Amino acid sequence: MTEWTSDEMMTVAAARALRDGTRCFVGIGLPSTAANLARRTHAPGLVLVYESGTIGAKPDRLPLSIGDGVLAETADAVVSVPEVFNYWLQPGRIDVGFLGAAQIDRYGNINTTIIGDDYRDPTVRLPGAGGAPEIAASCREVIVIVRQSPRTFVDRVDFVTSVGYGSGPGDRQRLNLPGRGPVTVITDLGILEPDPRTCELTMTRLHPGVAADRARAATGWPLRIAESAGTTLPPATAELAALRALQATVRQSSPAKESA
Amino acid sequence: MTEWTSDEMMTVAAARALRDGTRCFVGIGLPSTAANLARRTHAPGLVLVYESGTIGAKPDRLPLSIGDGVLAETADAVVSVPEVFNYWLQPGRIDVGFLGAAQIDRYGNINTTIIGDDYRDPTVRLPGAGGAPEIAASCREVIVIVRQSPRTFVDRVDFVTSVGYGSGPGDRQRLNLPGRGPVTVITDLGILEPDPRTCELTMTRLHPGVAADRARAATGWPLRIAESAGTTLPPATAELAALRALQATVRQSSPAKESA
Amino acid sequence: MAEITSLSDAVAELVRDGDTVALEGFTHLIPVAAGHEIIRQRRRGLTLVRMTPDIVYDQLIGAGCAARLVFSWAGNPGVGSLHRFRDAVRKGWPAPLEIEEHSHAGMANRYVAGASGLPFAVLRGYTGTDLAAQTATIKPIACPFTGELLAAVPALNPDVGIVHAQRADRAGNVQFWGITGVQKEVVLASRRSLVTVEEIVDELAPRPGAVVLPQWTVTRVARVPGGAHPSYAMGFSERDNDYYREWDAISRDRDAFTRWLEESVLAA
Amino acid sequence: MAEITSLSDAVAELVRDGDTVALEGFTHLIPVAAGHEIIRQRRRGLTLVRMTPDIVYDQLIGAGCAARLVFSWAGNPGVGSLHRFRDAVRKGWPAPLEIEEHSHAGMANRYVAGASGLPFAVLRGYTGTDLAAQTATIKPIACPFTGELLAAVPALNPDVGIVHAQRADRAGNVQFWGITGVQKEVVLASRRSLVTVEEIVDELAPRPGAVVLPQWTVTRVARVPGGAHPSYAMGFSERDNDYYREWDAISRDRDAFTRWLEESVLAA
Repeated sequence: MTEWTSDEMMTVAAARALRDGTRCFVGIGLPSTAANLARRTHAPGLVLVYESGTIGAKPDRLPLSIGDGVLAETADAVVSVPEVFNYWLQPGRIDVGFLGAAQIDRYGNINTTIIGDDYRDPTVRLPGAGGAPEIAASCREVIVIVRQSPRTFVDRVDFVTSVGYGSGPGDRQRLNLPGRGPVTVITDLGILEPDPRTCELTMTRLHPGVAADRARAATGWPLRIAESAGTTLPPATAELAALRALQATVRQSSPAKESA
Repeated sequence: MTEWTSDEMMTVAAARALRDGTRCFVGIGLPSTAANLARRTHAPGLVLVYESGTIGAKPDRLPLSIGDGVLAETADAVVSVPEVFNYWLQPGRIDVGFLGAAQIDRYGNINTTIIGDDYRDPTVRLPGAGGAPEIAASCREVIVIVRQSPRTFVDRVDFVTSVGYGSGPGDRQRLNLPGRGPVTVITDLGILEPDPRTCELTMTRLHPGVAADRARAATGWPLRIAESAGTTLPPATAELAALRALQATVRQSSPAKESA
Repeated sequence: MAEITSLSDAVAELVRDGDTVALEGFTHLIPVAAGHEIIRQRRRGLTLVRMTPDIVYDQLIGAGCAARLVFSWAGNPGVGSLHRFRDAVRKGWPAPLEIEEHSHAGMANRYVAGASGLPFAVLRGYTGTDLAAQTATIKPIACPFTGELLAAVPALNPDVGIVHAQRADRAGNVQFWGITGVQKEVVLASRRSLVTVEEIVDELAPRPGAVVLPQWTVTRVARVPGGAHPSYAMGFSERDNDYYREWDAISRDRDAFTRWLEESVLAA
Repeated sequence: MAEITSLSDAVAELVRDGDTVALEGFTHLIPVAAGHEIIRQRRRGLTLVRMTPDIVYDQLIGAGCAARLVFSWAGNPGVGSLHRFRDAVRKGWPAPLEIEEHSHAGMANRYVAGASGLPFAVLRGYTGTDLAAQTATIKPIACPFTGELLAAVPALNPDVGIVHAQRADRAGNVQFWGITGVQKEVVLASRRSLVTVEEIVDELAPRPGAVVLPQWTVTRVARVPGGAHPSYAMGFSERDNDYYREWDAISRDRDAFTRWLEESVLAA
């Protein structure tokens, strides 16, 4: 049997979550790796849209940044940054928004702004919003990919950079947010989905070899694990080979660490 | 001495009003002819902007329409129609707006919408606004080129499609219109300019051979003729030759009548 | 998702009686053949939207397809008036025509708002003119930061947006160049869209100034060489200026128009 | 009207203490050399504007040029945090740094409003987030037609807009292609503008995807080959990913940073 890392399992699981033909707004780092893996495996018709304005990019290697030249060279269309937000993201043309997070809470709200309780004097200053608030609002659905730990999976985010389900059922409707919100959160331990009744993120799948207690210990709220929760199918040989070949394209073009 | 028509005199006078290097928003018909004549005579560096989105067009023949291919082929940049209005006209980047009129009144207001006093049941339905209201508002100054007759030069336009000086001094400021308004009106009989005190269009120049009474008779309000009013310099041989060569380019490419 | 079909199938599937339909193309690339197909399929009660209604809209109006016109400049460019449009507005022939009138800047921004998923757009426009009093879709709006008053216009989101382009590939990705007008905006703003093209090619080679619409933004593509006549498709055809001039005489007279319609459109 | 000068003359003439200055370039074509020239000329009290403040803004902040930062994503892309930015925000070293924080969509629309001569822009943005409570330049606005509430943001009109482009001609017309970001908007929105270019050519041959800025929209052009390093200029250079990675260690430590500044910028 092939060996794999938990990051590889996470990336493969995220790639699987993307159906072929889907229009996907991709952030750099793990989302971009997963989306490019999907394009190389089961979803060759995946449409990748990057906030740099590259629509339908078909990179033959992993892009090193959101504005990598390979995206412009292979895109169906390259548009300005205002246009990508106004004409392409805002009207709900994108099926899936693919986000990372520094913190995510039990209702799928995302923080990438500050750690601490004082915006003017934070414990940690994070990069900020970027495209995330409008991706989280406007895409038909959102997939989050993030490593699971008590520091990251918190009861309530210190700062709502991007809205998930707010404080629970009905909040997205009340806020008039057009998209469905975060339907899947993929971590290195398993997969979480919002409970259809309470909107609380609930573990619906654990990756092979991950015990329920480990997932609970990595979560900053009393984590519910669905009774029906199964085990993620381990990465297939072909998936792993494709992922490793993809990551090798980075090492070839530069030794830069690919994550943000 | 060369013979010329009053339309030729008018077009030459309009061309002369354009200084070299000026950025000029050009409507089709007489304004386009005059602007292209200026480019071929004293103002080779005139920047022609057409509402079709062609910026810095350098046509080698008279364009037959506002969207003539020769404009796109020779422009510095071709932009979308929303962009030409939003990024180029609206912020006041254009020095001179060059307009025609179906009716113009003593305060330089322009009507291209309807003749008659009932918008819902007009005597004559005209084409409408097109780009004119915003050209008249946003260009640093406006030049109007129009044949003079009592039907056209009216005391008060039936419909204000594009604002000149409204009902007199201070109106443009009150309306917060950024440009100076119509600084010159060029006709087949002479040239009118707003009186600096009253804003009323006043004849400041008559074309050669045009008597003051004829200009008065062609005007629907008691036309003031400036005491200092002189006579327009007749078209020079070179101007006439350039104009006729320009118009011959139309006859060569098509027999269509070039005016709107 | 763009399906490549015949023009008649595309119009039959996309355009319904009572729809709001926008045919755009700014002098260049006017989708005239698609307009004629709408006439042949005898659609009725349409709200027709177009910045510059010209000959093809005169024809649609004269053929009785339209109940309403949303526009900013209605004329026969370089020639004069639109006689079928005037007859419909003034005499209600062959059907009464309501109008909703804007400036070019207003119409262009209404499409931008429509393409952007916004309910309205803001511009410096209409100030001091008589248009705002006649057009309910022009309202004042105050800047929340400076208090300055500007004009607001509501988004245009046609049921069907129709444009003509130079080419598409076999997947239905569309490419056009030259004067590109508001064509991208109208396709993105519309619920359904039809693009007629000069040719269908294996691959869309990049071109200076070209706009590409990915196939998933277009509902139907139909190959209609010359589909912009009497306007032009840069690189494929020249503008037929005689046609514009000759239209004046044909359109002045109801009988001459009706004969033209029978012979040139309905019998085609 | 664009004048072609040296980079040092251009910065000396255009950038003044206390100015609002925007250096744009979305990953591609970042005008880094111009930023270093601002550091060398020891400008102080600047309001720095940029959607994605990255290494060059970390350097400007660390060098003490900035009093205020208007931004939407501040990080070292693909690597991590901006340590000079963090140090200025949290410890006020070498000078306190006020921040005004938006999302990308908000910043992009602020430039669009600036380029359009409008006082504000409207977007679907910020709803439900904590940003609006911290940022005075985000306000609600109601659609005058539907009543729907949206977000308004004020126009950005920097005193100086600075971008890097592939080339200009001898008259100062500018051309750039690839990922074009918000560069057109920032030049059009700014009172004065500087474009550094890889090369100056006799004629700007049309290119697919190229944006052209006519010379009368640009104040100064300076030829600075490699002026986007460590970012890239498509067709001229590759992104120097090592530089981004190595910046992390240099910028973590005030002394290491100060040494780097002396050796790599001030002595250059």
